Amino acid sequence: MKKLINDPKDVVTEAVAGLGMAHPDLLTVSLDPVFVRRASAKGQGKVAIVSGGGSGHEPLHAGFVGPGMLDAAVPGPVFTSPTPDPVLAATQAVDGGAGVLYIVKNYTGDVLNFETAADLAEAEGITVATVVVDDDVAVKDSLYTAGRRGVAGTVVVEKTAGAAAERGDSLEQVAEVARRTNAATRTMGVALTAGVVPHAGEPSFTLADDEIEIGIGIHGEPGRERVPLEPVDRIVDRLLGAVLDDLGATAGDRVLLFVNGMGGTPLVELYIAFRRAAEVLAEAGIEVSRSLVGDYVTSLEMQGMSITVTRLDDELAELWDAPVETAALRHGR
Amino acid sequence: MKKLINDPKDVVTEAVAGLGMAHPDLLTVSLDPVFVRRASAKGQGKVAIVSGGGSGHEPLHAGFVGPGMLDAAVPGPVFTSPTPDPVLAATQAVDGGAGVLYIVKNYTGDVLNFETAADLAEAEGITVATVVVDDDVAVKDSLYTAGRRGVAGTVVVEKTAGAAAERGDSLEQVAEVARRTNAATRTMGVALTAGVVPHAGEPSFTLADDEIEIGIGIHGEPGRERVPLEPVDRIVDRLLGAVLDDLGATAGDRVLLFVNGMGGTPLVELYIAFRRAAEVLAEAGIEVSRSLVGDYVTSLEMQGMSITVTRLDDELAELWDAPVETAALRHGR
Amino acid sequence: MTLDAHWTRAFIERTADVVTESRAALVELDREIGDGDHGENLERGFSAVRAKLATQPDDATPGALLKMVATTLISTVGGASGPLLGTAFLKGAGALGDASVLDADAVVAFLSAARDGVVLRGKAEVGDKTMIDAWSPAVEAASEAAAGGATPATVLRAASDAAAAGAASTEPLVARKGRASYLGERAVGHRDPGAQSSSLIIQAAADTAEEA
Amino acid sequence: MTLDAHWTRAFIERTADVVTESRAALVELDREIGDGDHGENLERGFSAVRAKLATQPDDATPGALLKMVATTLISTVGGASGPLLGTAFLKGAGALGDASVLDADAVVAFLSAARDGVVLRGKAEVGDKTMIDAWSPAVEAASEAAAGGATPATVLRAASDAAAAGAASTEPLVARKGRASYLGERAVGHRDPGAQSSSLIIQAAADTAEEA
Ligand SMILES: Nc1ncnc2c1ncn2[C@@H]1O[C@H](COP(=O)(O)OP(=O)(O)O)[C@@H](O)[C@H]1O
Ligand SMILES: Nc1ncnc2c1ncn2[C@@H]1O[C@H](COP(=O)(O)OP(=O)(O)O)[C@@H](O)[C@H]1O
Ligand SMILES: [Mg+2]
Ligand SMILES: [Mg+2]
Ligand SMILES: [Mg+2]
Ligand SMILES: [Mg+2]
Repeated sequence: MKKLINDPKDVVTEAVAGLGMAHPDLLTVSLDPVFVRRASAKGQGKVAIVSGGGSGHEPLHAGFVGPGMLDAAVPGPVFTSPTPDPVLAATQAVDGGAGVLYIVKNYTGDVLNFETAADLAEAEGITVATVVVDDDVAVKDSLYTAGRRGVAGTVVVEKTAGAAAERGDSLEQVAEVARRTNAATRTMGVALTAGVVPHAGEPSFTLADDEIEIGIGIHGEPGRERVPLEPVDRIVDRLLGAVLDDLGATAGDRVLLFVNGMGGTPLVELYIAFRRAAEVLAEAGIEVSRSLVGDYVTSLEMQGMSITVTRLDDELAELWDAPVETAALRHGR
Repeated sequence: MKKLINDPKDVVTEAVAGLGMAHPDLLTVSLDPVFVRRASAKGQGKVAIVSGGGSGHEPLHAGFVGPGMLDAAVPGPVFTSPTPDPVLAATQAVDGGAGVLYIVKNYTGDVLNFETAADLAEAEGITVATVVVDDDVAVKDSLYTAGRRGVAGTVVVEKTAGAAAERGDSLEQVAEVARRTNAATRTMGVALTAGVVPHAGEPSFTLADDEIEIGIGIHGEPGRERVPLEPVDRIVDRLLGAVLDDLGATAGDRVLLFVNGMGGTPLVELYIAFRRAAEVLAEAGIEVSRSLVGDYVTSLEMQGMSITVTRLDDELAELWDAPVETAALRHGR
Repeated sequence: MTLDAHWTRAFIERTADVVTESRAALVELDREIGDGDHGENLERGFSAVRAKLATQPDDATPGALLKMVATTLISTVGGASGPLLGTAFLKGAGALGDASVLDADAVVAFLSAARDGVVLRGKAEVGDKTMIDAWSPAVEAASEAAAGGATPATVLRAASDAAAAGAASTEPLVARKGRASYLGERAVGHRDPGAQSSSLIIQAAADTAEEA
Repeated sequence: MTLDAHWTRAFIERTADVVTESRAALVELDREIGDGDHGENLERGFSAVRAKLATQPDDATPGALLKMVATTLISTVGGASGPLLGTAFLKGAGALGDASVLDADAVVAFLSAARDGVVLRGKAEVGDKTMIDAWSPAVEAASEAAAGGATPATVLRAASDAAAAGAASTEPLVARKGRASYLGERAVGHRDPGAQSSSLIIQAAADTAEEA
């Protein structure tokens, strides 16, 4: 295992400490329990948004804390949901009296731990609503799985919900925006190589030199199938085909197209993939009216990418465009 | 070789096409010859800034085209300087009558090709000034090398020069800001693994499983020494020690601290490194007054990082803070 | 050994030891069909439990000690197993009330409440390839043994043997809950890490009960 | 063969063929002490040259044809070798003026101007482990042969042999220019890719001259 780390046990706390040192204008970090919150005073009367989950997906979630997006993020150990305690502490730190929205990716651990945190917060008199993100079409949503996973679409949900909270929506309204965004969002990913969890020291899975995993999850969970390596245009066709099918996108739709890197793939490759995806959408008569390309929801140093499509209506487009100022996403003036 | 590409020959044009499709509001791309320019009309009377070099270092340079930074970027083939023709075409496309500054990384190929382009542009009546960036302290600047290489510090030079051009400085003044920024900037890098050039198909160099290369260049050129893998705190101490020595930084200095990922290293590791670097600077009485963390000057999927320090005076700090809106760097309001 | 507070402390300590010894093996099982952190998660939890055990009042009842295990696991393990195992201990401890010594029926009540707690939170059934596949057979074997008049130690041994068999029984299964459910057929041939660790915990209880 | 425009075309075509054949070997040399693109760069350049050759007027002089090579290399190769080899051909072509046939002195003038062009742009000296280590001995051997009254073809053969020896002589050297200069002692034992390709170009000239 080759990594720029010290002791594997200190990866999360040292990285969070570094994050705080790098962005003192944006963020304040707590190291015990571990959570990250906006540096600015909490907005009295503003709905606060808290997200979190296992580490190893950076910049998700802490990179999205700041005006226009999250109020706090709770990074767990690498690939492991945080416990309820830091979630509760973050909740108390950012609650401004208007309630707190939890944005939770659909993994058993995240769902259960945030559920407990919500119980504890309610016991302290804080109103909590929870929206579970499950955009990964690689998993068939059925009785026989834990349901679809939450992956890159989480960024879109955090952005639109963050903008809704910033403009003064109520907790119920912000939750509704988050749910609506999730319902309009689908993602599918591919892996070329596996990431290495620091405390495990070995790759999470093994692929042959000429093999790729279509439908990979962001913890290296397997997907739909292993196929031989093929030109990226064919890979994009597979991922985007599944995404559009599931979303039921049709000619005339306006969408956000988001090509997300898994951590170890160079940006130049993501733009090559974006090109193909944009071409396919153009042929289908679907308008790419917003776009995002880069490493936003990663899986350590995994090589691979995911493609996310969100169907936009006027309101979602406006919420996407609203100003945001975080370590990892900034736009609007 | 596992990459998300089609034919290796098409990597650059397809990626540039994708870049243009992803950021139509910011960029306009030309595919023959290959260059990228701002989408906005050229600023009459504004000094234009053109940079470029081999591809494989994304987001450098095309990711920095936009208001507040570059007017055009000229991406060559992977790791190969562009020829004079596209540089000339880009120069003609963005010249607004106030002259054009070339920002060139110090590699023989880049220097020679931009030199020829400048001759051709001057022959067309366009005034060109050139600033060569050479921030890499790994290379001893002596008669016996091609001189220090231009690496991550290029981003800082492009940012401050871009801000100077935007506020209306003359060509000579913009060039002076660029030269002054370069003189105040030092970088050193480390590699854990090598990148794979698409048309070569094999890693550019080989490191043993427990070996790292201290002082790596951004094309995989070797550095000062190969040492056994060690904790990142020790690696940071080596890189930062060399940087501060060469810069002659002393207590009371104010600096920009920039931890740059080489492409294949997860963000979480960069923040761990930032933490140590900030601690070392604090102990030395040097104030980290600005910071940047992320993949800005990469070497394909190389795992590794570089540390850059720029000594700031009030003017450079102000130019760094000035608004910028590009695909890869945005700030200011 | 009488199943009193002294036993409870020994059981907790032995569990912590077993988890430390099994850390790598559990990581490996989880790497195969999950995300490779189960051993790490449990070790983090039981190290915290070990540290807290030293600070418990001398007169703490078995129920109080096991409740401490529950809350500590909930606050330190994270992942899916933290809330699930934590709830198991929380409900199990609740079933013991203030009892200072556990008889055979109390052992059954503990195991049964623990299992129900996991089902309540995780909604898994037997055969879903989860820790339930260890807890459920353990509860059944314990009930049967207790009904036949066995000693508490014998009841725990029956539970432990059944849990071990239950953990082994997950190998041919396709998972329907948790992370392994994403693997479909590819989970076949691998043992569920949570079933394995639950079996180790129940085994630690039985081993401790058999000590002098 | 007389060194006329016909020879010039054959020389250019053979060079393009040789570069294609040697692409992988040149990439490999450059991967060892540079950035692994030299073969790719030259192939891109000489493919463009080959395409342009077909469109040259029938009455193009050797100088005009070689100038086309120069400008095409400058506009298509990039990297360090593009401007350097391009300048070599540009200055070499200039030394030929309007001559329709090259005699021995013209061959020397071509090689000598080419070498001087590389030095002008790249500032390298013999022993710096660059393409100069092929061009310089070639110029010297050609001058010597021409002074001794050799035919143009023999002059080119002398130049070619010397360039090959010069390319080989770069192996034990530490580089002082170009990318390989960053390697220090580690460049020792590897042949400079630019010296090798320059030697192949001069060899193509000699081989073509010896043809019927
Ligand atoms: N819904 C569920 N019900 C019961 N047990 C479950 C459920 N989901 C997961 N588990 C158990 O949790 C174990 C995984 O725990 P762990 O690896 O610590 O958490 P995570 O899956 O979050 O990484 C699985 O092996 C399985 O036994
Ligand atoms: N200053 C110089 N003078 C002469 N030749 C040089 C100089 N710098 C580099 N070269 C030659 O260029 C060759 C490398 O060319 P190439 O790989 O195409 O370009 P790059 O180094 O830009 O990747 C070297 O092997 C060397 O022979
Ligand atoms: Mg986990
Ligand atoms: Mg090159
Ligand atoms: Mg796990
Ligand atoms: Mg090269």
